[in-house]
Amino acid sequence: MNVLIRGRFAVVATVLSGNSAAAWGFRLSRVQCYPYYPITPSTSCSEQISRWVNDGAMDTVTINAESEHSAASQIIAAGKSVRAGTATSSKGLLYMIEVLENAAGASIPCGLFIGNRATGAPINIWGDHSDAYAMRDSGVIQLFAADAQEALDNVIQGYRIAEDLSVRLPFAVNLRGFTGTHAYEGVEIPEPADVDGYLFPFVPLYPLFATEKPVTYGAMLSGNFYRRHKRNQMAAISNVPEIVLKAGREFGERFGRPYGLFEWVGDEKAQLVIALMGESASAGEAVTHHLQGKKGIPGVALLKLRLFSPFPAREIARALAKAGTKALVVFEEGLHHGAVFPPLAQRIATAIHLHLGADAPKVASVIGGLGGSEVRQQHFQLMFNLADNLAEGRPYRTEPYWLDIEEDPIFAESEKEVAPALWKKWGEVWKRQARKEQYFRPLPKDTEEIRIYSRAGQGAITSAVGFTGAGIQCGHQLLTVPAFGSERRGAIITTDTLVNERGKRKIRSFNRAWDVVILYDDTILSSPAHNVLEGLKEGGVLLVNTSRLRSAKIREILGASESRVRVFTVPASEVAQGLGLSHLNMAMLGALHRVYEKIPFEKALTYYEKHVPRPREASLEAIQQGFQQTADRQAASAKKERRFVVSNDFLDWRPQDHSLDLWPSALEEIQLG
Amino acid sequence: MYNVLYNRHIGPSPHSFLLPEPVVDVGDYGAILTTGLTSGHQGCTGCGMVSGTNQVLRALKLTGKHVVASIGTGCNEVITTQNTSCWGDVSVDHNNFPNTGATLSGNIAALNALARAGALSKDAFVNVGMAGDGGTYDIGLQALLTWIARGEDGIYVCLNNQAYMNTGIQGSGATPYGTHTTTTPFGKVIRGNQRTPQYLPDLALAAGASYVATACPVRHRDLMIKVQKAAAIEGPCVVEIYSVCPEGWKSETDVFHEITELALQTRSWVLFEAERDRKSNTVLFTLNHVPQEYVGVMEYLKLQERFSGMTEFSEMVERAQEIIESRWSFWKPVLEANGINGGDRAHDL
Amino acid sequence: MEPQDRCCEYLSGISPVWCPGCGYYGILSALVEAFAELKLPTQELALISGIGCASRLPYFVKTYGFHGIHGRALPIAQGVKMANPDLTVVVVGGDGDGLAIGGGHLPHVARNNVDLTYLLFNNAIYGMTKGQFSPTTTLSNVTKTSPFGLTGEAINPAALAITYGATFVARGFSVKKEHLRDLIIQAMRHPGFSFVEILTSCSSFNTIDMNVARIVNNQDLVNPDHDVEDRLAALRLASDEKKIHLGVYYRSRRPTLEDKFKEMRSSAHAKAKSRPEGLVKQFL
Amino acid sequence: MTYDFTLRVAGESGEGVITIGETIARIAAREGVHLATFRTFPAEIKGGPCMIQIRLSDRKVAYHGEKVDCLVTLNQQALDENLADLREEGILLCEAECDVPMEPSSRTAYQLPFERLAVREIGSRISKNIVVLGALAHLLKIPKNRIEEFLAEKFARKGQAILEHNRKALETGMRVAEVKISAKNPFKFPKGAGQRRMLMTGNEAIALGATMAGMRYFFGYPITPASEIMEWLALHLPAVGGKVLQTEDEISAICGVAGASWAGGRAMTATSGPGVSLMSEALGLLSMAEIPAVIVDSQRGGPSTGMPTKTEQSDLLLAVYGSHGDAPRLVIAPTSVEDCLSLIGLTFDLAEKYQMPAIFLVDQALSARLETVDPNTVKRAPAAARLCAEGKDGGNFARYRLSDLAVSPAAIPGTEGCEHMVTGMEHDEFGNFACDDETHTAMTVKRFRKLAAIEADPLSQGLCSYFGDSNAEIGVVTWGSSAGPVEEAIKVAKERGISVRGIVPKILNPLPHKELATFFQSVKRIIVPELNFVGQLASLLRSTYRVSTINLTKIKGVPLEPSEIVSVILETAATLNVRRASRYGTAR
Repeated sequence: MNVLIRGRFAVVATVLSGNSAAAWGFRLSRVQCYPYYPITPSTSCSEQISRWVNDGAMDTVTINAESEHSAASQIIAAGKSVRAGTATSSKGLLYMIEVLENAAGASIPCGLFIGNRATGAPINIWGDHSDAYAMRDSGVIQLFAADAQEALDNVIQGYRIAEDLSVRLPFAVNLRGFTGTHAYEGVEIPEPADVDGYLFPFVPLYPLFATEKPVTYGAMLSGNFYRRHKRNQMAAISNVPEIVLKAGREFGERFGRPYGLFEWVGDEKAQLVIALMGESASAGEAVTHHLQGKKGIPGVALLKLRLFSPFPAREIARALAKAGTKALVVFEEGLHHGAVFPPLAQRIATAIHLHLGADAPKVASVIGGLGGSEVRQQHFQLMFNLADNLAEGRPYRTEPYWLDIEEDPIFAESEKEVAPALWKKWGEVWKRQARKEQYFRPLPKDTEEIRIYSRAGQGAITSAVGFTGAGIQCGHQLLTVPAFGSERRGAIITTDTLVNERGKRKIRSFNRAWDVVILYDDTILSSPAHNVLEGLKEGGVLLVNTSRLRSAKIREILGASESRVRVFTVPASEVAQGLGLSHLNMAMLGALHRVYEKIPFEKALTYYEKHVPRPREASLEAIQQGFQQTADRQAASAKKERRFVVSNDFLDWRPQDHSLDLWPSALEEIQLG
Repeated sequence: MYNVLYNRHIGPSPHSFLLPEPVVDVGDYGAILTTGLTSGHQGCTGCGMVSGTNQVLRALKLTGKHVVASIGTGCNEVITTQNTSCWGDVSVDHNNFPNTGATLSGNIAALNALARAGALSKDAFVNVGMAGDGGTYDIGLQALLTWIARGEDGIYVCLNNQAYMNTGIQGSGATPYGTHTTTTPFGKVIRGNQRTPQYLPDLALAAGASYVATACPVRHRDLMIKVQKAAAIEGPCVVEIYSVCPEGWKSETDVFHEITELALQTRSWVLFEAERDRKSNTVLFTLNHVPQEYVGVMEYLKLQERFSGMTEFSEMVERAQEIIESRWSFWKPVLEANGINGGDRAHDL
Repeated sequence: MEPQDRCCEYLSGISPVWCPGCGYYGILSALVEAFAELKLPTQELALISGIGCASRLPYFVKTYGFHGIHGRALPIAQGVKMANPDLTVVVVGGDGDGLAIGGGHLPHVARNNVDLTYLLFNNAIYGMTKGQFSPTTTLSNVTKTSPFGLTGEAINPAALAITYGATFVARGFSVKKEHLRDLIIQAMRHPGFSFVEILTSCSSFNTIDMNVARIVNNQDLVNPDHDVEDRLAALRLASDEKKIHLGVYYRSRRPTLEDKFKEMRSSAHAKAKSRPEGLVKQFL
Repeated sequence: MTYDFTLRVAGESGEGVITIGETIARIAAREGVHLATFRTFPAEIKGGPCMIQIRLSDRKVAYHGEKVDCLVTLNQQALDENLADLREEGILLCEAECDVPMEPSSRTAYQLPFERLAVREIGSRISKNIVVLGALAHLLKIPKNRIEEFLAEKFARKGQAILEHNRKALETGMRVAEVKISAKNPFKFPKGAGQRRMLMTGNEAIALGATMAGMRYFFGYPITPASEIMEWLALHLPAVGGKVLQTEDEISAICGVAGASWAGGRAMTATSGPGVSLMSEALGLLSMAEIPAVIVDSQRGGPSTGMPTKTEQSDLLLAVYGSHGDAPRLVIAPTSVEDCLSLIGLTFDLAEKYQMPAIFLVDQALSARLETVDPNTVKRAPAAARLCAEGKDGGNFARYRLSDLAVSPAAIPGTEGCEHMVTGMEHDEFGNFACDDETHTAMTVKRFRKLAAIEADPLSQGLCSYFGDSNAEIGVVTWGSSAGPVEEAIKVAKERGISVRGIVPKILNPLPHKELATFFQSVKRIIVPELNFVGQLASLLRSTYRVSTINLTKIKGVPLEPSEIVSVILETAATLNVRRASRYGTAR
């Protein structure tokens, strides 16, 4: 949801990652059986839950399953008696699909949280929707969350929907891997009592552990029984949209955040609409708000789908008709594997064809964001431009477009830009397409951004999350997204933090224009793969942890002038060492406050007193010293300085030459004898 | 690893050092009051598995607990839960083929959760997992062994008819050496099943089971004692039941008893049980039956068509006999302690 | 303060340059712990060394240090001790420095019984120059300069020291650090010339002669009832082929060089005036 | 009244030739007579020809004289070898049995049966030399009681019997001389001529001078001709709290000096050419580690073992440059025994002040010759000390601190807070090894600026002695013991009407550039006489000043003789009036 307004209950937002928010969802839903099996990127959700269980904060039976297949089997078995749930991703989900059929078939309302991640070969650990698409026919209800708050809310609403007597089906809440699961942002955690009032305790319909009425699940049914059973199952899933709306409305009344089947962002009357699901929409929202009402831009809107299975075809069709949409571009992070369109586009196309017939808007499909590829703002500018071409009736492709493929761009002026084979196929379309400049005006930068280059294991994420928490406590909206992959300790990783002061509208997309760049290690300066000045605003700040390089020397290494970058240094390693801390991240946190004043240091300290890692006093001291010892003057060198500055003429001194040439003499050279 | 301890006593024994008092011993011929499966299952005539299931459920009834069965796909499931048929007063949760162990684990967790929530008392119920030899030795082994390794309290019964019978007699992990099956045919070059079975009791003990036993429906007294013990003993217990399958073994449907007796006499099936004392990490092995005189394996093979090819080849029969002797050599200490050496004098206590 | 805490008081802050896995690290820490145990103020300590890996040790210790020339650590130390008897002088050097080029000085400093402690790091190789054989290289160890075997029989430093009349001879092993530390303490407390041969391996160039495993397997401590006064028994221990005995071989008391100079001074006093001017009379 | 009388006593080593010479010299010195002596030693350990020549004069004499006024020979071989040196009117006193070649000369020869007299009168051949002494006493009119007094002192410890023998032998000698020797002798032994003088050899002067300069730690190894220094010190240093250690070799000696000096004492060693060669590596160490030390090099005939008992001046280049690398050191060369006594103290002062090794170059002739010395040269007090830090540096004491000062403060081991490393490796200011280019250049500059500082130091001014008149066109430059013969030669040349200017620099590294430069400007020819083959001082002067020199090189194992120098002077003078384009600058 994009509106950040206080719930009726004064609930203070806490900093949570997407995974932790989902874990809170399970906790608040009082799930009673939580088997788990680790798989990136959803692991930390299960880790959080097992910490709570072992600390006695959550009354749940956890099972250390030996595979996702067993974990799913366990929630389906337990789901017959108690509320059960688990979290998984990618390949794990694929293992589960084999047994999830039984859950839907046996109408077990267990819950899943999926950290969406690419599936299949080649192996890729970053986010896209291919795992969610793989399970779409397993009979499980599928909800998509766009950020951590929605992940938490959707898990709670998931159980409410799934356990509804007219449904009784398993559900899954999807959140994009890393950009969603590992992004840290402010999340309001509802009070358990409130949630209990919204989600009643689990009531098994046909409990196994019933002394008087034993039951049999999973009987073998022949055709006659089987088709009737399946028909009932389909009937149950078709009830879901209505239940979702009811649950979403009640959630809004109770917690101040209403949910529906989808979210319409932008103009009421929108000729050009982009439909998509999940976290990547954050960049789209920024572009939509930027384009609304601009000259030469017909109404634009973003259709953020929440309920994917069952697909609310009628409601979507009606919404598009109401908005008078002429062109619809469906952006999705999954593949069509030979189908007409990838799943979302195919469902939308079918829906609007059936429900709107002739005056259905034109539909084009765009694939992007695969395997963690970045979904940037200019992608949406491109797609709105494409929609504009569709609306004008220009020819367009009847197969998916691709983002960020050099030889297959959306718009191409000449043959040279594209692969010859493609020109042969789509040359005509390209020729008739028009790239309109009004879509590509640069967006305003109303957020400030900080990038940290550090080495894995240096604790950069902990410090960025601490900073985010402090910022939120001061009333701002912050988002921290670490970018890491299968790096081992020591490799260079980045952690980006976005600060939105005005907090009017939640912004979750980066402009990649850094106000502050922080180096946790001065050797990163000389790393060929990293240009630390790239993206740094003119006159931006470069904060370096070093005790041997002076500011002037760093500028010299970077070949940057004083006006290009203001360089600050802090001997963080020495500070940490002095305090016996194994990490220098706390000192760097203090230093960040020195160079970036937007988050006042004193107010932040009150937050840090409660949230710094152990040992607390040493960490707080490190923050203080980091703050004080940041300087842009010469870095004091601790090494034993040479006392006498050796001047050149000292070095050039040589014994005096006394040869005869220097003075007149009457000497004559003669040889005797 | 664990220390091996031999019980001098040979024969079924209701006593166990893990239990405060012995279990109910129905004796040889007493009337068995309880009922097992409701009538109307669709098993083949002469099917040993159904009688095995029946006796297990009767034994569990003796313990006075309600049974919740997590069963895996296989003959036992298919023939007992067709459309609306069920197991009588036993709740059945058939989940899938490879995850009997996992389903069992899920139900045990549910029981714990409910007990923790005060909805019911834990010892009113007993969780039992049942699967065939394919669902136990092959596709379900991972779920089973990790269930045992987690030390969850319940029983796992394997109805071993030594092949995938439900899908038309394909070779499984439990198929004996030399057996003809559709996937291990007795060809001209490769004569029948080349593998020797991997023996579930050894795996279960290695995985940390508290109690392991082998049984056969013909010795119903011994079987029911063992099932009761398995129910009473804390921790994961595994019972493997010899299930005659005329269809798969290509034998007459009325030789159920003769085949089982010959199996015992030729020692190709050995009745024993093993109880683990976790503190001292020792396992007490008790031999429950010694044949009066050792009969050559040929007698056993002759009754079943699946071995017909093998009986022509003396070296294969010798190989089968070797397998039996090597397994039987494990009991040498018990036999010597009881003065039994070879086939001269055997007694069945 | 615990001796260990006071150890770092003796470290100079320059980190050792020895190869990783070198036995000298053990010896350095044993030496520093010995200093801490003896509670010696750093300014009353002088470490004299020649050239070689072992001779780099003084740089890493915060005391007075003299990094002299190859093989001449002992005579330099003798001069230091003569001019400044209150200093506690410790000489460190390798087997090449001490027994090859410097071999000539050992007998004389020993028989002069100069009150100093000589630690000979015996790794049976020239390490600094990267792997030439040294006087203590044994077996048919192939080195860069003995590709086809050695020319001479290996020297047994401890036995040599005993025959040279050193009044304290011991043998330690870099791996047994505590034992080595005690040996060094005894050596420094001994008035007169104390010689400690320290077996150690050179991880880069010689893991054959002073193979740690071989030493560990057949070494044992000198049994307590060995008579340290009996020089022949000490010699037998030192030159035992089979077993390597670790501990104090020989210890006896003899007037040190300083004592002799005091005697000379008193007898000279008896003979003549003590003021320099008194010397002039003989020329008039 | 002026007198200048040269006496030479020659004979078999062991016959007491030296005792006769020493006794006369001692007695003369006590009478205030100026003395210059020269003696030779046989190469053999025992026996072999040897002689001692003493020149008595009322003025300071630098050379022991070419021609001899009175020759005393104790055997035939001595007579044959030395007769040529007897002046025409000279007196020969020899053993009776010798046959004296009586060619027609105005020499008068007296043959006395010393041997027979000694045996018959006193009963042993040993007292033969006392009999000769008695004869000489009569010849030179030396008062008998002076001799008896000296003999009593010298043989005091030998007991009354010996004293009695000596007295009888003396009387016998005088009695026979009265009979045999007629008066007619120009020299009359002076009595009470001046202030009583000290008489000592070069080695003794060095030993005494060093002791007076505060040297308390001597390390030495026996080597001819420097052993006497160690022997004297071994006997006398302990009394003043010093320590003498005879080491196993010269290397151990110089290292002992390095250690003792670093430890805070003034230390010294004395050796000859072979010793200095062995010490060259340590010289480099002393220079690099900036440790003061004094090394006495009594040069002998080289190279290698060479002629141990013969004199030569062939170690100069070794002294100035000896050691690998640029290793600066101080080189001082005394010209006389008195110089030895006074300059050794100055050498210690300069070495300590500039923290560098110093080589005190003497040679066998100077080491061995007896010479009278003005007693108050002994009273010289040490004029400089080592610059030491007090230890207030709080733990990071920079021993080799670079600064505009010539030297950086040292620290005596034992001073609190000044723990530091001295090392032969290139080092930074704290003594830690540092081999980067800037450090090496800076440290080398630091070490060589010392020589420049010494040059400007008042202590090292006035270390050149001059002879002859100042506007001569012929210049003679020499060093060390050759100064005596040059001085003599200049006198002779003057008599021959040729004006010659002589300069003898006593400090050879750093050379006294100003004084030498002005000297070279004032002359047209430079003659450089020295006792080595390649002309080492000449090559030093040529390389430093690029002047052309006329080299007079002699390597006969004996000092230069004035006549040899005069002949070169004459030859050079001949070239003076020949006009020749001057290769150097404009002719004045």
